[in-house]
Amino acid sequence: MARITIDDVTKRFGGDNNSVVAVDDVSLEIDDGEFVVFVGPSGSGKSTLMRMVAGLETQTEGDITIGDTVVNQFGPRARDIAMVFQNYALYPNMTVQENMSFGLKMSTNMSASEIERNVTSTAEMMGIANLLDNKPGELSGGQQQRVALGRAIVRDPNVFLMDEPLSNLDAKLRTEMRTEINRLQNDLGVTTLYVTHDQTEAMTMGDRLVVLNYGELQQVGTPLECFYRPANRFVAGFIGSPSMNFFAGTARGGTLQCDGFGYDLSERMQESVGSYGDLELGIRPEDVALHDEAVDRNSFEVVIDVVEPMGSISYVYCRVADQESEDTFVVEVGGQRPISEEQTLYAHIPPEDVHLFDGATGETLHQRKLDSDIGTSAAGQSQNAGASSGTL
Amino acid sequence: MARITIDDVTKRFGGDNNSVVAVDDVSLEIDDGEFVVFVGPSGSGKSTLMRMVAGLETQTEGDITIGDTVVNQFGPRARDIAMVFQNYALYPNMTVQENMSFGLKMSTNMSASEIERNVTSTAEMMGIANLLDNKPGELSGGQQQRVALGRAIVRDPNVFLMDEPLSNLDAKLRTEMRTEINRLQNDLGVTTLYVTHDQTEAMTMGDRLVVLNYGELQQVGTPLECFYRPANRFVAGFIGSPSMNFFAGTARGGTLQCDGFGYDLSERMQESVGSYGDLELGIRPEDVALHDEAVDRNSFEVVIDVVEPMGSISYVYCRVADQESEDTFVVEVGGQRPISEEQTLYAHIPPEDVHLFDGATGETLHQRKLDSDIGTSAAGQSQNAGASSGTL
Amino acid sequence: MATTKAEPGSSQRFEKDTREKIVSVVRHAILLTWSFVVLFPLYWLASMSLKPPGQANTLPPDWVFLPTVYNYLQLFQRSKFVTAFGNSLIMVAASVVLVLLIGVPAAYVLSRYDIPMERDVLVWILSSRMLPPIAVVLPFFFIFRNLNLFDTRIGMVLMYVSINLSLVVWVMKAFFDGIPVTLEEAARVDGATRFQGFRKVVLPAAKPGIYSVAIISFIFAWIELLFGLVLTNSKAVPVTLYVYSFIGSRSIEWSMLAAASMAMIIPVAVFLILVNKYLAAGLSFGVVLKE
Amino acid sequence: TRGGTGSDDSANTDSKSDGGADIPLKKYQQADIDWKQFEDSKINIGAVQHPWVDAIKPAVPIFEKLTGIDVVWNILPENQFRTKRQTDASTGAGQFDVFFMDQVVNQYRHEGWLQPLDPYFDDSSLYDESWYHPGDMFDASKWQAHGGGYSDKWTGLPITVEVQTQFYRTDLYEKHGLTVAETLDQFRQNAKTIHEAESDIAGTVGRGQKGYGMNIYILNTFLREFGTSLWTDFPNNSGLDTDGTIDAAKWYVNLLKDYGPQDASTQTWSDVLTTMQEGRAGHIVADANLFWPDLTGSDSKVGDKIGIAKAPKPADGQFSPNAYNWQISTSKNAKNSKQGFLFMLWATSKPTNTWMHLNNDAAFSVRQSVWKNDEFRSRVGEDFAQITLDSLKAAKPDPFDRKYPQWGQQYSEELQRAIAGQKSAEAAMKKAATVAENIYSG
Amino acid sequence: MSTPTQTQSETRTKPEGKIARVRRLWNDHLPIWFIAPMATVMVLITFFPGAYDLYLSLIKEPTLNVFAADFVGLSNFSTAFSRGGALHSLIITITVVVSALILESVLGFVLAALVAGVGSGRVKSFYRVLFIIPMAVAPVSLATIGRIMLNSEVGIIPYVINSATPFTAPAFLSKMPLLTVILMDTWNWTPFMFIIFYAGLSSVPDTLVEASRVDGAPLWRRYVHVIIPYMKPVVFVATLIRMIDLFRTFGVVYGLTQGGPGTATQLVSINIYEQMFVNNQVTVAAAIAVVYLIMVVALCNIVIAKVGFDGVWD
Ligand SMILES: Nc1ncnc2c1ncn2[C@@H]1O[C@H](COP(=O)(O)OP(=O)(O)OP(=O)(O)O)[C@@H](O)[C@H]1O
Ligand SMILES: Nc1ncnc2c1ncn2[C@@H]1O[C@H](COP(=O)(O)OP(=O)(O)OP(=O)(O)O)[C@@H](O)[C@H]1O
Ligand SMILES: [Mg+2]
Ligand SMILES: [Mg+2]
Repeated sequence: MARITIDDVTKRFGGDNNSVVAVDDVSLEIDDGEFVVFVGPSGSGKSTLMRMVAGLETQTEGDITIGDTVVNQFGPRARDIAMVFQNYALYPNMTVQENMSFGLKMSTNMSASEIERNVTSTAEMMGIANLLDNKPGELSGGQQQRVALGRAIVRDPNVFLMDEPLSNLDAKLRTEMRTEINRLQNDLGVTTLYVTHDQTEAMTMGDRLVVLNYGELQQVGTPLECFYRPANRFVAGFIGSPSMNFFAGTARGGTLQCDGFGYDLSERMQESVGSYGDLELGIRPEDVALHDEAVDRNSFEVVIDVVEPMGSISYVYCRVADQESEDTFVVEVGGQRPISEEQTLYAHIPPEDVHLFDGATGETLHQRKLDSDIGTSAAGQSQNAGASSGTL
Repeated sequence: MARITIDDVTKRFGGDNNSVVAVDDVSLEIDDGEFVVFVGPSGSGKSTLMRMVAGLETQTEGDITIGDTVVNQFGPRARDIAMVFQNYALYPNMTVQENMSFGLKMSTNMSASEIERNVTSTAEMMGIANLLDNKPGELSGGQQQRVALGRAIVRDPNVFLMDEPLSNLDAKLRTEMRTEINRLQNDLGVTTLYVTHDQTEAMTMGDRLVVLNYGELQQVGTPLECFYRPANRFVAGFIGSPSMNFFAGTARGGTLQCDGFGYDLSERMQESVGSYGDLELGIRPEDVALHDEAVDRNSFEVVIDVVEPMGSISYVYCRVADQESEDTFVVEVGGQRPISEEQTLYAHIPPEDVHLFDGATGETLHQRKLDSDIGTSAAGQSQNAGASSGTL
Repeated sequence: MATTKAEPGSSQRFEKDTREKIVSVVRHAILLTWSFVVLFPLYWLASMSLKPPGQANTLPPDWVFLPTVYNYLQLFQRSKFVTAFGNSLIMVAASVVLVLLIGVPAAYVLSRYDIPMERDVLVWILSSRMLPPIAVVLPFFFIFRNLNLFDTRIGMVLMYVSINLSLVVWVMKAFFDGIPVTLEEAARVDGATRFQGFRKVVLPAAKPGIYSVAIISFIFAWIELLFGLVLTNSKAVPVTLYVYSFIGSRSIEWSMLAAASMAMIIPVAVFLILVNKYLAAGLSFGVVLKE
Repeated sequence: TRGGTGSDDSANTDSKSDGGADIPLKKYQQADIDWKQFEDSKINIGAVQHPWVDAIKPAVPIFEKLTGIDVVWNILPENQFRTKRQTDASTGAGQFDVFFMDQVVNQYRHEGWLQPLDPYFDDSSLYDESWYHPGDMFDASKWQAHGGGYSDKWTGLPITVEVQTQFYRTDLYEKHGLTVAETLDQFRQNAKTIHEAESDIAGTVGRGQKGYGMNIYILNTFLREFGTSLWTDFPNNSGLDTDGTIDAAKWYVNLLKDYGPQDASTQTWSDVLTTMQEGRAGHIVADANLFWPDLTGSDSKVGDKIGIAKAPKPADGQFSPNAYNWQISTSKNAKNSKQGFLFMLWATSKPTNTWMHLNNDAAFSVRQSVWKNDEFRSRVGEDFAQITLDSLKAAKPDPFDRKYPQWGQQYSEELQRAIAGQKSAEAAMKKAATVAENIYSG
Repeated sequence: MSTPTQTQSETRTKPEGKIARVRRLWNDHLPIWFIAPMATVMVLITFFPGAYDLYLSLIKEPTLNVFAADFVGLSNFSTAFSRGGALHSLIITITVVVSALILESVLGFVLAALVAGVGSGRVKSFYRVLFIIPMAVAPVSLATIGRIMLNSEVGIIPYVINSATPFTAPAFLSKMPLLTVILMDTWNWTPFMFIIFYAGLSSVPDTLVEASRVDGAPLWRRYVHVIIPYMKPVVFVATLIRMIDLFRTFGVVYGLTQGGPGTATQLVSINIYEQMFVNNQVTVAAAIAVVYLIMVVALCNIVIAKVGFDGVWD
């Protein structure tokens, strides 16, 4: 169990002149027992950051502390961590039993019988006790994933590192394993770093999310903070599926003029915005309402492009009727509501759900209203949010 | 363009004594221009069925007809089909241009310039015109996928076959490509068979779903039919995410006695059920309501196990308070509703949304009510539903 | 937290850097040592070939000397050497082509189709390599005389094929095992016949394996001596035999021998450099390759 | 000439290669032989890479002109040649019409692979005794050409002879005030002096490598000089475990072990030669006179400091150096034996032989007349010629019985073991004797 | 229902011309056409010489006329072992095979691992080409030049050892012939192991290595427990092929020592050579060859059974 401090860490790959900055001056504190999820687009440096914690890469600048020790000069061997890899990285020549014992044999002085006891009990916990004599090649994807987890757990390390551990599984298994990892981490209380680019995992697993883009830290906070109180346009667009809809426009005299429609800014909004000119309005698909007729000035006519029925809900892709471009935005509607393509409707954007971003920097200027206290209380402590629980 | 008929087709692998039945007596008609999606768990025979249509496997029994020709004896070469593979199967030594021309060179007498014209126009349509001189190894996953699609499209075949073409892409790209394939198929109108085990793809892409399990046909119908009018417990559980919740119980005197609660069967239900004893009650997560107090006799006390906030919605895992087992069921609630773990609430199952299944065979006995006409009209023609559109 | 950050941090980094440097120094020290072990005899060979006759074995050695191409000029003025060298090049190259033509398709079939008793077939194929050439040269002498293959280039080409066939089959079978079957299936669906799929899709994908096995086959045939000795007379004499001619029963022409040996290394080195980049991927014997 | 393996185009010879020979055809035409009877045919010659080949090749066009027979050479180093010859003979392929013959002569004869030449000698269209002058040949050579005494028919015609002599470094002898050894003790003493006085120079070198033509060729001289012989009672007693043999072996082994190069046991002719050429040895124990051209040639760093003397002998022994002849023969299966015989006759005839020795660096004549020829003596040096002639006259060649290769090989292996220090000379010779006798008895 | 034949036709059945028919025949039976030439060549180069040697080993005097042959049972075999030194040469061969195989494998592996870790691609290429070159030196050249380089009087290697190191050069060929032969073969053929191991190493997934690092395994254990087992197919095939090649080594050793001093380096192949070409005991040579072939085949089968193809090609 350990606290992890990442202090002004930068990682550059390649030679001096044409180097790639994979991680750019990131600082982060992770509490003992906390479950932190790294998210970000491909190439944003998630893996690199985690691998530096593991000791598999050496940072170019900055310090990494695990527990009370600066581990900069330690190899992975000395850091007492366990890692779960995307492709499991099970040793193909060893049985499950051997795979799970390997770490203990290598890094502890435990007697063989002690090791066996530990492995057996972990295997039972993971429901793979009956597979102990099989080789990885004989297991299904889900079973392999369980073994990989078990191999990490049995070592009882200071820190778990997991790099997209579920991405090779199919949807059903992924859901199952997700809950399992969550439960395990709760039970074991081991500090855990977890990389994913799956929305659901990001939202449901971690105590806190760390959002990265181009190697830079975008936001650190609970999943709901990131969802409801995005620090900038990037986070707003990245968290949530389908993505938040953005409308670029220019604020002039209390109205935001977008492509095809104008939107009256509420007083609260005008306060937040101040003198900014170029803005982006953000609204989540589930917050837009589609009506048969215009309900107020903030409604505008849209043409339905595609309807994707998902069962209980449908995603409706709409095009603003008067706009010049072909862009569409998404609206979530009830699954049984009959909407057909090319139909004309009126979209309504409720002022309380609107986010506003600086058109140039993407910085958040205005946040939506919230019924509960998720956002307001959390937003302030965003950077240093403790191990708050994932539920409300 | 062609109609495909699969007639009592069976495929057995392996020797006579220890053979695996991969596809078990499947019959299916696919209309000209239709987009049919095969779904089912791993190993259910989806790929095998598709490969038999392609001519890459020979069926053990039965006939396959493409257009008006029985193609049993023809190799893939003679069937005029194009296929997109899960791992793309791009020819690594050829440029994109050559990859796309290969099929035309092999199967037509087109002149080189004609081929080039076709390839270029298709490449433009797919947005890969600037990659024509690259080798597949130099492309990203999404680009490779586009090339694979382009390679199939340029051949202008009778039939498209796609075996999990998107499963190697990440979530964002997958969404993008999904819409693209949909649009393409709409534009080209080529009969398409599509294998997936992704819920979203299954629900949004096809005109009809073909649900397979253990090589046997479970249901054929539009996605919404399969969602709202599942033919049996397997389909009900397989389609929809999260899965439908099932409660096993015994019907006695108008009440279904489940583990931890009793459920009063409505008259309509009693009619459907008749004399069956062992039943399973099915209810989708989004249809269950959680109240602070019991609302009627069909409410029962539940303890909240885990809450997974997803942003606009949360999944709440509940345990029936009085039940003996540790099983939980899922309820979908609004994302901003404050629910915490270990809290006690009352779940209510609205009778109109309930499905009932034969406890032994899994056959559907009772279907939910529907507001619109999706189910009722479609349910009757389930087996032979035509190419109805995917929207309502 | 900020108190003890900069100083120890940078010094630790320094230490880590030095550790990595030490690893790298040790690595290169070992590699250079072996390079020396490899190069020294080659250097000596080269220097013998560049010294005037009679100075080849002088001790203490003239580490520095005025190199002369005299020996090479002599060598290439001997028409027999040029003929034998050309002979060998042609025969060995032809044999490599032929052994690939025979072995690669067979390996493909062994990899892709269910062959009864596959293991035994593979061991049998390997067994063709187990008898010392000396024990099989007489029967081959018979066959060759009766089939009029004696002292023909075709005969030697066939002989070289027999030396290398097992190697080609083994290496290529393993290589084909690593190429996804979907590639051929894609080709067949694209309208290619099985053969076209093999030729246009699978073969090019097998390039690393083919090049690797080609260079190794080339070397094995290039240095072959015994069959050349017994099965040729004048028309199809390989260069190895000619190299032998500098070893008289009375005296050895050291400089010429060295020059000829060096000349023999050159084609192999050129070939090696050409296919160098494929070697890493070509011989991994079925261990699935990283992309 | 055309065809053939090896350095026949210009190897070993600089300018004399292109048919520079100018022997008048008349010298052959005066013989009562129908040279032209096989015009437009072709013969294959299987030859060892040997100075004789280099020396005769320039003259071959004359033969071709004389007879209209094309000559195709196949030239290989000794070991390779043996392999090829054996393959040819044992499979009855008969690809060589004429080939070099050595210690295996009786083995080949016994297997029936060799064709006796007597019928050709009896054919008056092929042979003219008065012209050919067989009496000019050394008796030892003729004896070896009759199966080394095991046959009363010609097994081949002798082409070269070499005899045991000793070579020493005149400069070192002078420096240390040594006199040329006549006895084995003196020889050993001289080796000791040089060995101990010169740091980089071995006292002596000698062939220790196994092989039936290698180390035992030398030992056979000494064992005869110690008064014994090979096969004191053929095939019952090999003579290899007699006191004489053991003494000879002891002397030779100890000499090489004490004052020879470290790896004497593996040295071959060319190793010995190179060591001497590089000036790293005081003298050669006693080996063939044919070292002379190379020791004194341009490749030698000590070319002008080499002296030659008769081989030493035990103080009370009889001087009888070993002599060895190459002969050329024809096989039962050869297709052009008659043509081959013409070639043999021509090649060993007086005009050709004399020409080779006067004009082409040869120094191995089986004809006594050459050794007495003043022009030749002045070319090769008076000492060399005289000592060789004297030695040849006293020479006692080895008898090569039909299993000589086999037991000779094992005998030489035993000797090599002794030189390498793996066992004592006595034990080695006793073992060799047993092996040799077993080979005939079992 | 109709049960289609296993081989589907590639084209729709139309009236076909000659060429089309040939093409169809070619494509429909492709495996047969593909494997036939290989099988033919293999039958020729295995059965014929094998049968010939077996035949020779059973008769008294070598003759091609089977009816005239005088079969003598196993007497050639007993001669091979009593007087032919078959046992001795088998032992020598096994010594050489085992030690050279170990040396070459270990060295090849270490070098491959070191080269694989080199950062710069160019330097890597350089080592890769350089390390393969020794294979290209013909045995003739190697043996002859090797002899002179090792010569205790005029050889450069003893000279360098004597003048540049505190050691005295041993007499390589007479005092330590077996070791010299083994070292020479190591110089010559380590490249073969090197290049194959190198290829194998480049295919070990990085994550596997990283997993073992995280698991706390020190360097050598990483190789022993993770990397080498992963490369098992490569190690297996490379050593198998090299072993077989080592068993028939001839040229270099014969050129260096002719099997001597005495019979200290008399490999089976040299023994066969001497029986055949020196002693003219063709039948005994054939007997040794037969014993030897049986032994090597058996050994290969044992190795294959012990190590197994499992995990090699499945
Ligand atoms: N070994 C390396 N050498 C050079 N550049 C590298 C290396 N590893 C990573 N990079 C670069 O560093 C950046 C960050 O890579 P990283 O793997 O950390 O991204 P990621 O967020 O994990 O992406 P993904 O979601 O695709 O796994 C990328 O631009 C990548 O190209
Ligand atoms: N070539 C084969 N030999 C033997 N059995 C096979 C073969 N191909 C498929 N099978 C078996 O047939 C059954 C159906 O396999 P299939 O690949 O069609 O499933 P799938 O539905 O495509 O599964 P997935 O979703 O995993 O791709 C499985 O039990 C499989 O093991
Ligand atoms: Mg990553
Ligand atoms: Mg599949």
